[in-house]
Amino acid sequence: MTVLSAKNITMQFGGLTAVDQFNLELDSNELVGLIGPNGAGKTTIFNMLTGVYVPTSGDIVLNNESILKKTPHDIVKLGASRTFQNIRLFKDLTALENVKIAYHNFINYNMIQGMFRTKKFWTEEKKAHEECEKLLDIFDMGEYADTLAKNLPYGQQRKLEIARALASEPKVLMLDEPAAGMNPAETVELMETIHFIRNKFDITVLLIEHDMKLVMGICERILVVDYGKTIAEGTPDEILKNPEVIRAYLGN
Amino acid sequence: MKKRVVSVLLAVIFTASIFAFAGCSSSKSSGDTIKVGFLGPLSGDVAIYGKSAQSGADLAVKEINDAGGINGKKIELVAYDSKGDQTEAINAYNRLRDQDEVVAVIGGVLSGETLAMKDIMVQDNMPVLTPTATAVDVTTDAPNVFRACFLDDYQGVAAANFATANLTAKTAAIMICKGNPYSEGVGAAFSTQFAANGGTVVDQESYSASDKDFSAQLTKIKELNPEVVFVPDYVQIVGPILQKAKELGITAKFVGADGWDGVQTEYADAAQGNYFTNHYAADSPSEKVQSFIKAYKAANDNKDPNSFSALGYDAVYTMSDAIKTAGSTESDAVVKALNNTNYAGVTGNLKFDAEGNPKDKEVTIIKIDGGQLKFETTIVNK
Amino acid sequence: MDKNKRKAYIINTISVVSLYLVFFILIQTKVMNKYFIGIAILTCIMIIMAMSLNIVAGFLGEMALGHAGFMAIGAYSSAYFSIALMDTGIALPNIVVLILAMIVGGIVTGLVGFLIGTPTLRLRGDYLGIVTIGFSEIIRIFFINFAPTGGAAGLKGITKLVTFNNVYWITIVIIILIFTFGRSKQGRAIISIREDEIASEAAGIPTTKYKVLAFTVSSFFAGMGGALYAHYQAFVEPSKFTFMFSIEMFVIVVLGGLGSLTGSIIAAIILTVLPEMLRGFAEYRLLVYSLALVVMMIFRPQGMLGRSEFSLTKFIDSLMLRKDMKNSIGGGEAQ
Amino acid sequence: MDLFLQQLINGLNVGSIYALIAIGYTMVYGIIKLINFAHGEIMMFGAYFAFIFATSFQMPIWAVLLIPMVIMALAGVAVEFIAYRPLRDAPRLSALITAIGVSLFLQNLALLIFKADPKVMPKIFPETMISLGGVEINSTTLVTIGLSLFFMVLLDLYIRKTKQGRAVRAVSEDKDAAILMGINVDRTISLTFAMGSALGALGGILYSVAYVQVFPTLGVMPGLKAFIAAVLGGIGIIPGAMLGGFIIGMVETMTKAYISTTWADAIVYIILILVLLFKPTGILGKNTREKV
Repeated sequence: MTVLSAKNITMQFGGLTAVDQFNLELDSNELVGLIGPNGAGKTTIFNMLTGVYVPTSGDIVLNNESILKKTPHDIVKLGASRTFQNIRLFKDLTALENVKIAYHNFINYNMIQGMFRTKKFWTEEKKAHEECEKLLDIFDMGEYADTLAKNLPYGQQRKLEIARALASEPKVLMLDEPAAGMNPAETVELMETIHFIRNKFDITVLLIEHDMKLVMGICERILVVDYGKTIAEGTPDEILKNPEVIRAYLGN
Repeated sequence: MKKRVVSVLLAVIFTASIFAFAGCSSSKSSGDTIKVGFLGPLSGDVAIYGKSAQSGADLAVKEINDAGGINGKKIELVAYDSKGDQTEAINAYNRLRDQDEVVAVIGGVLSGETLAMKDIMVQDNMPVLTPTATAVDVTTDAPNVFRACFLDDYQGVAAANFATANLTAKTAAIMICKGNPYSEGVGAAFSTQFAANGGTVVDQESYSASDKDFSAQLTKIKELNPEVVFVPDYVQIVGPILQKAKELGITAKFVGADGWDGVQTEYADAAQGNYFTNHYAADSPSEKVQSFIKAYKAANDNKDPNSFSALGYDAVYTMSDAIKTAGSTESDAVVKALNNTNYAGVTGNLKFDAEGNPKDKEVTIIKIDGGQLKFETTIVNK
Repeated sequence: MDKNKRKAYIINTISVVSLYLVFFILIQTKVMNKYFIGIAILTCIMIIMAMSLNIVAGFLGEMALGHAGFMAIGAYSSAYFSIALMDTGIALPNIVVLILAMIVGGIVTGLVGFLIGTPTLRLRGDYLGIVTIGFSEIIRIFFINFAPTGGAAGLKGITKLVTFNNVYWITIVIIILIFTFGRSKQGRAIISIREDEIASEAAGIPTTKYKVLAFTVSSFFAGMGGALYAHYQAFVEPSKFTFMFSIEMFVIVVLGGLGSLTGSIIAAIILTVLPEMLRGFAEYRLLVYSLALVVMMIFRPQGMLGRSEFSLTKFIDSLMLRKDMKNSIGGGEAQ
Repeated sequence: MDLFLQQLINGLNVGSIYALIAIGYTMVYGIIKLINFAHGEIMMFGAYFAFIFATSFQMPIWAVLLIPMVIMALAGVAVEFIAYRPLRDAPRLSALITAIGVSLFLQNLALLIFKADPKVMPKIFPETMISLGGVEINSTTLVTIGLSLFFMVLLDLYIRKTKQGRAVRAVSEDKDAAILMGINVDRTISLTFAMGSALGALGGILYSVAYVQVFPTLGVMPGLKAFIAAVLGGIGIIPGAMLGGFIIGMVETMTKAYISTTWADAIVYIILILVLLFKPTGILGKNTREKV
């Protein structure tokens, strides 16, 4: 079943076409990689899929609903969440609070109940607290629950961002270069984590990377973009052999 | 680490200063002085009025004390700054009453601050004599609040009568400061009276207190060419208006109110030949006036007094007479004595009506001539 | 409610009540006269103003330089309401009239805040600051020209309903409400916008809605503060609510620490009481303020308390040298 | 018609002063992205210096104009060095609060030194009435407009034609790239403050001559209006500031003349708010987008 699809999306900035007629279909429980050299338009595609940019033309459908006119937070509600290439955590809040903020839409009490701390407030907050702690535990981050995000080690910050993205209970998780800035050991660990998440939460994962090793290691299907166009699509093995891809990465 | 030290230091300074000043701030009345409070703006934009009134009051206090004080006791004038702000005025008044335990208050100097304090003053039954608060409401429903000056509408009417009778003007334009009750009050009274006298108010322009550019309004007035332009406001606004009017070549006579006092020094050229209503005339032959001016100059580096000083001076004398007559500092007795005041002061004869306003006070018309204030005439409204 | 929280509640309740008892005894024994009571009342009002400003300036992290305008709306609308209510001749206890007037002032101001916030909150930083100055000045000019509330001469004849007794408890209630607001899911959402608006949006927070909410709640409480002010002074004048007054409130929040409610409380107390003590040095007051502001920004830009809260519980614990206290969030309902 | 022309000249008069002051705001904002609230105080001190030189020292006109400009240029550089430079990499809110602090500090310093009551600025330009096509114009007005235009053109030439001017533009465009190109950023920022402050001081002097007085809060209102002018024209863009200044001056005068004197300020604010809401980059500004 298709969870997220992009149909002929194009993005133009002024006269520059950053993404040209891009197509994408993600089935449920897939782990797909999106790769391409620097400046190929990967992040622009990502920003369109998450509602930050509105495509100049084309359509994006998430769970049978067009998201062209949706704001980023609507799209989160519809089941797609993301991380950022340059980690964007709530730095002065604790790890647990970071996750709780993304759990926002599952906490059900209104402002008045919150201000007067009715019973509803306590039960809902307790639920949120437990759920978010559970999520941190899944990432082995329970011990960091009360640590400010800015004081976490780099690798933990990456993991926290993924945990936060999962707190909104998405069907599609989009990771923007999650291995950026990591050493090989951390990258391996991250690969295992991503794999584990996919199975544990039964979700679709879309991964942007230019670290070929990471993508080849875990993705079932890979899309290669260059100059805003898809130049190849297939299994890791197929991609490795594709002459277009080799040309794009290594030049002629 | 350095930052932490600095912040700790800041905190310590703040806290220490609170305690330090809390410790030394209260000084209670002793047996042989009578404490009288004074409230007015002593800092900020309008400080000049508070300071002028205060210097007049100080002079009166000094004279009274030199002459033996009140029933053998010396007067001590405790002056606090209202900054022209209602909240500050109320705090300062509370402090006068509770910390300094004054028996009477001279003040406030401005209408706004006096109105803000009025309710509490009435509750306390504090004998209050404001030298210069001209707004009508200041004394309404306040049996213990008196004032030494005439009211806004009273001088507005006098100015209109002067314009019609003495300047034989048929047309007038008015410029008022929107946002300043004094200016609006005097302006409105002038407008009504001038029309009642058979004149026509051809234009009413306004500006706000922070305005400095009056060219748009004056250009319009120039076009309408009235015989008289009435501008009831304070010197620092009137001066630039007169200057701009001169630059634009407006020939109409400008008439103003008591806020003009002082315009002769800095804006002599621009103000030449114009008139305003005032509380007294410095060139009056009255011995009372001349001795006041002489004493004032001696005490204030040879500076000329203005009407605020004169009113402050009269207010202290009136209050001290009332305390003397009452024979005690009990509020009721002092208020009763104030009601029966009949005091011949620098600014004319002071008697109070039932409201606590001066009865039939003369309005002096002053002409500005060669940088001097010249007595023109006096007007008593019917 | 876990054990730590329960303890925090008990400690804070005890300290609030005992602080009240201290004041009560001081007033009864006349150690504290009307002058000190007046300053205490003003301090309470400034605490409410600073805390409400902190919702926008601290939680949301936006420049709001027009708080005086909101205070003016609260003061005028509540006073207009209470005068009308008194005129109907319905005899209600003072405290009921005051609370009704505060609610009216709060709702009217909140509504205005909502109307102003909806279009303007897509602006950021200094632009928003300038727009709030603009709105606040427009509000002031409006009241100067608006005859039904007395125009420039001000609104008179307001019944003085505020006493130290009622303002103390009202302030405590508002302090608690702003605290609980900050620690509810709505408060968290607003703080997340301050931390990173784009990430907040990506975490599913409808940021525009919460920005407007912060602005509305802030103006709601500012309106309540204004209502208290009007019913304490018994007289309101447009000239009180100038740009400088907004700046003064902003200075309080900055010195206390943007985002720290306890910091706002402490700074409000210091900056209201200190000038009173320094009456003789009035001329130097603003000079010292401004210098303190610059020095603070260069050496300690986060204010006295930064974003942390002063917690009585932790304070007492540290007094008792219990170092094993865990730095748990929400554990110390500070007061 | 004459009345309208007369009002037009009134508007040009105040507009040219706003334009001069607005340039200072816009240059500083362009280069360090800071609303320099203290700019209004720079113009106020400039006016006070001119007052002192004109009255106590009886200096000739050129000295009364130029010496305060030089002094305030140095003062502007000093303010940047002492208060803003330590915060260059701090959050923008901190820098802005500092700017407010500096502004208040200078204002209160002036209050202590010169006291609150306004000083009367002498007429430093010769006074005559000049008749131009049925409209009578005061010579001071003409000199004000002329001097403002002269200095604006001078600045424009300087920025566009000289090496230092190019450096200023380069740092505004991209500070990091400018460093790589070997531009001394610190010195360029100082230069910007110096030029902006000098023009601000001139604006202050012309303002105080045109409207007669010098007082400690002189800079507040014209400063705010000039800032609005800078935003209106597109902040960071020098011709925009000039355009904005003239527009604001004109709008203000025409509102006072034909609509309402008491609402004139409110209308200026409303224009500001509308511009910010519908075209936050101002009349001459280009749109930019935050990078994700």
